[in-house]
Amino acid sequence: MSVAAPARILRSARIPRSAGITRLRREGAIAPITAFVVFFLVYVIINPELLTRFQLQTAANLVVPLALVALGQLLIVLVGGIDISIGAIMSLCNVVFATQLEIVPVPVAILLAVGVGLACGLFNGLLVAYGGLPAIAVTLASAFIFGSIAREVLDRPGGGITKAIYLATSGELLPYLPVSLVWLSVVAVLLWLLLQRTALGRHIYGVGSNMESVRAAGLNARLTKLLAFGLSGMITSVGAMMLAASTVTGDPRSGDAYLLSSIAAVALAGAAFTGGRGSIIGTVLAACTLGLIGNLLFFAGINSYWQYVISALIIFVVVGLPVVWGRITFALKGRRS
Amino acid sequence: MTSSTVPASQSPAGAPSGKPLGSASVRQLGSRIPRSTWPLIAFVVLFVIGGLIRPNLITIDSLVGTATFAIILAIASFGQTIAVIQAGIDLSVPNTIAFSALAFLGLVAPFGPVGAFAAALLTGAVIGLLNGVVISKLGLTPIVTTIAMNGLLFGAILLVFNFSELTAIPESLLAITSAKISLLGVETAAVLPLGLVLMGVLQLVLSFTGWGRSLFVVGSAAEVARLGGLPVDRIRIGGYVLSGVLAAFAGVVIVGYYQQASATMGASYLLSSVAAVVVGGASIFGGRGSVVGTVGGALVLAQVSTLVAVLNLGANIQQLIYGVIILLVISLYGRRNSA
Amino acid sequence: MTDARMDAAAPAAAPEHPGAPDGHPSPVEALLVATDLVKSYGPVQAVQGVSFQCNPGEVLALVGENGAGKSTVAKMLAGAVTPTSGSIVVSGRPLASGSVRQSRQSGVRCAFQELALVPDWTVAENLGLPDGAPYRGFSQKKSVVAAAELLETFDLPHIDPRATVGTLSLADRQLVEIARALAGRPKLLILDEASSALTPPGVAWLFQRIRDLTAEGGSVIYVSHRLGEIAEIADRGAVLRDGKVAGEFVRGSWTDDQLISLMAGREAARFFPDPPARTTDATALSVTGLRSEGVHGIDLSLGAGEILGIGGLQGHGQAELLRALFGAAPATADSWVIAGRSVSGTTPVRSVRHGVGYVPEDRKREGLALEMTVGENLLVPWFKAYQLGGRPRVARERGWIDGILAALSVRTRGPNELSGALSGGNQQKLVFGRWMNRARTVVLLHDPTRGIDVRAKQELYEAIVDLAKQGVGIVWFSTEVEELVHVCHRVVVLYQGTVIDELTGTRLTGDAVVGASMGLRAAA
Amino acid sequence: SDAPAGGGDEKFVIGFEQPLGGQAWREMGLASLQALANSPEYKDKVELKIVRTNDNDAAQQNAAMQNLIADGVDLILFDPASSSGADAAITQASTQGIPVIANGGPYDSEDVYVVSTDWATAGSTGAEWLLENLGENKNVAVLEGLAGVPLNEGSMPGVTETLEKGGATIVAQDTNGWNEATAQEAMSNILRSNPDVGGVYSFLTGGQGVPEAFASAGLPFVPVVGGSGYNGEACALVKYDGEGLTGDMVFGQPAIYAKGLEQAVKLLEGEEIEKQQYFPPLEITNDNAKDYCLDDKPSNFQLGYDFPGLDLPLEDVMKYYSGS
Ligand SMILES: Nc1ncnc2c1ncn2[C@@H]1O[C@H](COP(=O)(O)OP(=O)(O)OP(=O)(O)O)[C@@H](O)[C@H]1O
Ligand SMILES: Nc1ncnc2c1ncn2[C@@H]1O[C@H](COP(=O)(O)OP(=O)(O)OP(=O)(O)O)[C@@H](O)[C@H]1O
Ligand SMILES: O[C@@H]1[C@H](O)[C@H](O)CO[C@H]1O
Ligand SMILES: [Mg+2]
Ligand SMILES: [Mg+2]
Repeated sequence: MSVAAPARILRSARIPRSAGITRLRREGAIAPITAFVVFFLVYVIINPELLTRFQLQTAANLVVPLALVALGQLLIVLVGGIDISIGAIMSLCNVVFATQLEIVPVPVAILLAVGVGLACGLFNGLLVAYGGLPAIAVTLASAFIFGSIAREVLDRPGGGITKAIYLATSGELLPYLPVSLVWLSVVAVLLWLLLQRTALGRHIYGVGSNMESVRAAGLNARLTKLLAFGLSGMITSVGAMMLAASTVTGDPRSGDAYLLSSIAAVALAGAAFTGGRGSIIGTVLAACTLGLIGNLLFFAGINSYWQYVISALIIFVVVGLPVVWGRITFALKGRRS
Repeated sequence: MTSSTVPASQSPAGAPSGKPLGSASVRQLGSRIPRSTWPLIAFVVLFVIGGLIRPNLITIDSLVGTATFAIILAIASFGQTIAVIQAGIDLSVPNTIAFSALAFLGLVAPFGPVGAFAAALLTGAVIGLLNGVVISKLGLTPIVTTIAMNGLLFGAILLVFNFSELTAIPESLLAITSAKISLLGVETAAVLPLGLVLMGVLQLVLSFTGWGRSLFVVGSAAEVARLGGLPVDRIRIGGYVLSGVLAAFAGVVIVGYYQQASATMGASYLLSSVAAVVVGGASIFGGRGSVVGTVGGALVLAQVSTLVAVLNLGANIQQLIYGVIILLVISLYGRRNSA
Repeated sequence: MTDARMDAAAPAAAPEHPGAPDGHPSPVEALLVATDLVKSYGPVQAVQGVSFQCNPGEVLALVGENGAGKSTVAKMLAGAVTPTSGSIVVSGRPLASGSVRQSRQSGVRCAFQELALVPDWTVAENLGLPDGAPYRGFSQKKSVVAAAELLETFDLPHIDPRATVGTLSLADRQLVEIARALAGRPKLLILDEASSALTPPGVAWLFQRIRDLTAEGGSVIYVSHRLGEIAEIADRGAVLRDGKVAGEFVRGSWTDDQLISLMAGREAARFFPDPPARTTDATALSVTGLRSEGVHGIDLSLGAGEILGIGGLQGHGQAELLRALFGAAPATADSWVIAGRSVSGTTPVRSVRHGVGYVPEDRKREGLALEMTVGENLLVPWFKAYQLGGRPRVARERGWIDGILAALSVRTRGPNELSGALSGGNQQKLVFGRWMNRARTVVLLHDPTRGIDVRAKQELYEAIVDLAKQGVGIVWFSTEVEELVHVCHRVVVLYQGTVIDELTGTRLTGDAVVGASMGLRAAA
Repeated sequence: SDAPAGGGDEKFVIGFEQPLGGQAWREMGLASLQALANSPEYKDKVELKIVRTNDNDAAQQNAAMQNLIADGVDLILFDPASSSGADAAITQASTQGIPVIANGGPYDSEDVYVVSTDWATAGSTGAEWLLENLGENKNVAVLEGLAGVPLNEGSMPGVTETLEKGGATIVAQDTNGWNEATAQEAMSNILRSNPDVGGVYSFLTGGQGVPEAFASAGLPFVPVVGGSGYNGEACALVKYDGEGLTGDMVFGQPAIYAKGLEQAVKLLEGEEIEKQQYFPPLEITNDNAKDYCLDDKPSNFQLGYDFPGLDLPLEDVMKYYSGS
């Protein structure tokens, strides 16, 4: 037995690539990735034009805000919660950004928007982590609060978004390379580094997996949870700014649509709503899939009302298949062994 | 050495301020008073506050008025309660409501009120069955399943129904919902007693039948139920079927009371049904909850809207205050660890 | 309240209590001084003024019945629970209580009774993450290497550092938990029933670790119900009863009976009842070629009223065997007969209907609905959709419920107390109790005496024997060889998922069981 | 934009983008649009491409409009999800010489034509009517539509200003969410604390909910402004006329969509059309309610299926009504 051990140390010293795959599988990312690839192929077959510069940019600007908010939702789901107020947070950051642009320099406006997102996240986080209240209840209430603050800040669409800002966020960096995708990648990679390559990131997964164990291990479970909420708020604010910029307007109701769609994206990403499992890549690709179904139907010439039905079926199939497959293989193993 | 017991409040320095000192005693109290009465107490407090602001708010009629809107929300939230008790959630309530309402109106002409009513409940049962099967047999999480189902239903509503052919609402339905009746000399809409009776029946089922209790076991520890030999899947599916039927019932009641039906008529119940259940003292993690509590939760929500209306601060600020009061109420007894 | 008898028995070790309420650490050499510790959970007085001390290099045992307060004391030392009052002084410095981190930093580490590992973390993450600041980089590679080395130094090479903890057997999880506590080379190591899921070799391994630690001047607080282990490893000990110190003892100055009566507060002797004489040779259960995850073709035949012991080392298929027999895990068999009924397979629902009962391994996850009352937890298998439930049902079944609570002397404030408020051992009793006097033909027991006190064990033995007397066939997997040898008619020992040996009569000895577990088939 | 694209057939390809589907108002608008497009006069001239998007989401509307551009339509009609959220698509369109018409609601941009109801007037006309019809009691309750939506924010300031200038006092406010049920609940809440209001202004909804609230509170009716043109509102005026309900339902006809199409075709045929066209809302009062209340239609049947000068027959419109 112990003879085998040094060998293991060697093996583990250079973790085989399969370890990454294993982690992706454990985090439920395989299915959404596959789904996206299939979806993308279908899309390109039905509408090769997608690969034209113009359509790429259109598609990118459509999915990037959703992808970012979905990442914000993912963080909350990872610590075993759910954020009903995420749409309101988005609206609030959106209008703060848009209105501040009329008064202060762009970088300051950005900082303010991110700050507001952080504040909203911490507000929810404090009540959940230190107040011991369920996330769904807290965010249900704070959704009303943030939403009405947003409408106090800006009562109707408007604000100081300029052409320049549009180009800087939603234009093209290089031909065929929409800027919005670059910003999304930056956020996604940073978040990935944080979740996979820092202790705090692992704590976040751990807290969702079993809060009591994390605390018994001497880690500050509550602080970790609080930080996850704050981080989520910041990422949501980035999504809000991307939305404001790509629509060239601030809008106090712009976030409303993103509550259910962000949850749906996280769901399609195969994350566990009990916490502790979920992947960034899966979430981003899930958001792209859901965000583009409407487009696909348009080019396929199908009544757009079908998109509600089709989105639902995709979620059922993509999230359901791995489970069924798992059962089958398990049953088979049971037979064989 | 003689053991000296020191009052709980006197905790040593350096202890984390995580749990407020009072919480232990709060929990003691909570354990003595049944949870389902907490929201009712909260309602009474809010009702009295209303009276202090506007004396004419503390009349019987005012109470009945609030209770009427509360009971409609409660009826729409009974299904949600069942789902939450079994550690699930039913986010397809909104479009189950709309679907059954539209189905009812569409079918009154061919099948008559009773037939249409039965058909509407049946649609709810089928929706619930699908939710239940996907959740327990495919093992998808309830949130995912029911959100997807809600979307699917909206598409179906838009594709299936021809709104122009919805016939007018049958008298018999009006008679059990919006019609004024007088109970013990109090004038009230028929929907109020209807809802209270439904509450009574459901509470009996939940507290005093084997099925009801099994639902709680499944909700607080599914694996325990399974290894105890309970038919977990059947219990779950049954729960979602009942949840769907109750949402469908709510759809018909809403048509009767408001005499309105549209594709988006359920939308507001997505969050408010969850709110009523949570404010009603159920644990969103399952294993705890009651329909009596849910009625209390709905009463609290309705009373809060009555209160904010009094303030006349403008619609938007009233929304903010609404949120704040909800937050205060749930922080009173919504703690995850208070059993 | 210290018991005079025991002090007399051990004058040398009975310390005149230093930790005066003002909390000055008088004797320089004392590593830990706990003074007047009190913990109450609302109305429940878990610990009511416990004082003791622990010197460098010594192993201090904490013993007591279920619910005596051992874990609560352990948790207070570990910082997981904030004392209601009292002081803890570690090597002269008062321990700011209520923070696990604080305790860890001042060299106090604990392996908890209810394991404190994160299921979705890998072994490496569970070993590596708790140390160091949260705002630092973390590399899977490095942590796996570190973990592998750690497991190597602690001689646990069979545990894969990359495995997700949730997938490990309870015993392996317990080993990881212990390794994590050892990793910090703690000044004070607290082991709260850390051996409860370990088999003899596992315990031997643990004792070696303890000796290494004490040799370096570290101290160990050892909580266990296994008096044999206490006798072997403990230098001194304190007996807890009802949250108070009922007495103290030193190595060699005590007998099982003394200790037991001290725990129980009355005379009680430790003994194993003999298996009852079999009245019939009817078969309750028989299966051939049973296959499942980790079970590779097992033939079993269980007679009515027979107590069949299952022996073997953790991870050789005992848990899987029981789950398969109950239908909790998918399984197939060439032939399978339950209570005369021939079946192709089974599910928990069918098993219970056919008269099978099962006491699972993990009481918290699989055994009890902690938010529900004691009474309803006993009734779980007996809820029928269309029958009464809830309080009226509990009231109607009051006789049966009280009977069980009495027979197993469960410490509870009654059928309507929440089962979550019971101590570990008392919870364990409920999981067994629900199958008593319920017309079972077969009851499957997964180490039901794990982590329960001596008196409770004897009550459980009696209960098991009673079941057998009523003609119930018992399949009993135990990690305590003694139990198998004394209370079972017959013992089959599993090795790598198959039956390696079947022991009866004269061949049924402790050595034979242990030997077979190691894979050696004793000569007939 | 004179020679229509799309190769072979000579039809104008016209895209219509509508967010927030599923509302009676919007379904009826689409029905009237399709009815006109398929009328003998237009059948051979136009091909419609209708796109609906979820919610009131400007991002989706933008993408959908850009998809229409990519698909090579000759002109885009859209009901703005926001008064400024479609600039990206509009810029794209104008660079490609595709005319864009904001249809239904207003839109602030030099680059678009507007064919919309004059919602601002809708607000003040109602307010003025209320002032004229108020009795001694000048205390009024105000129900907004949906806070934060341009339509609402564009009109409400005018409403409150007109009311207060006219000597009325706003004693209670809430929202009707453009939903009769919400209107009824909000009004009942208000009546519980202010049973003595002398009049009610409810923006673009509430024609049924508000009277119901008075009826169920057993209070005498007061003058009520409010309505999005549901059949039930007209019928409520008829039903309660005896009991002294005086009401004014001011709403934009959904058939404004058809009007948009008419203007679009004119434009594509090379005619000059006015850049900013605002049409007065339809007003139903006790005097003309009988002409609008359709007894054989349900109360949530949306009126305003026709538009002055188009003469769309009900049965034609009905052919296209609702999502099928
Ligand atoms: N993951 C962490 N990140 C940052 N600081 C931490 C972390 N874990 C522990 N600490 C520090 O150690 C202190 C004690 O941590 P501990 O885990 O005991 O939680 P606590 O604050 O004591 O209360 P509770 O355990 O109830 O959350 C914390 O207040 C914090 O300052
Ligand atoms: N969280 C809690 N809430 C209420 N009571 C509790 C809680 N934890 C423990 N208790 C009570 O405190 C007493 C001591 O429990 P503890 O777990 O320390 O006993 P123990 O000696 O470890 O027993 P065992 O040998 O069964 O583990 C028991 O009566 C138990 O019911
Ligand atoms: O859809 C909205 C609302 O229904 C309102 O009633 C009128 O304007 C329409 O655009
Ligand atoms: Mg213990
Ligand atoms: Mg702590």
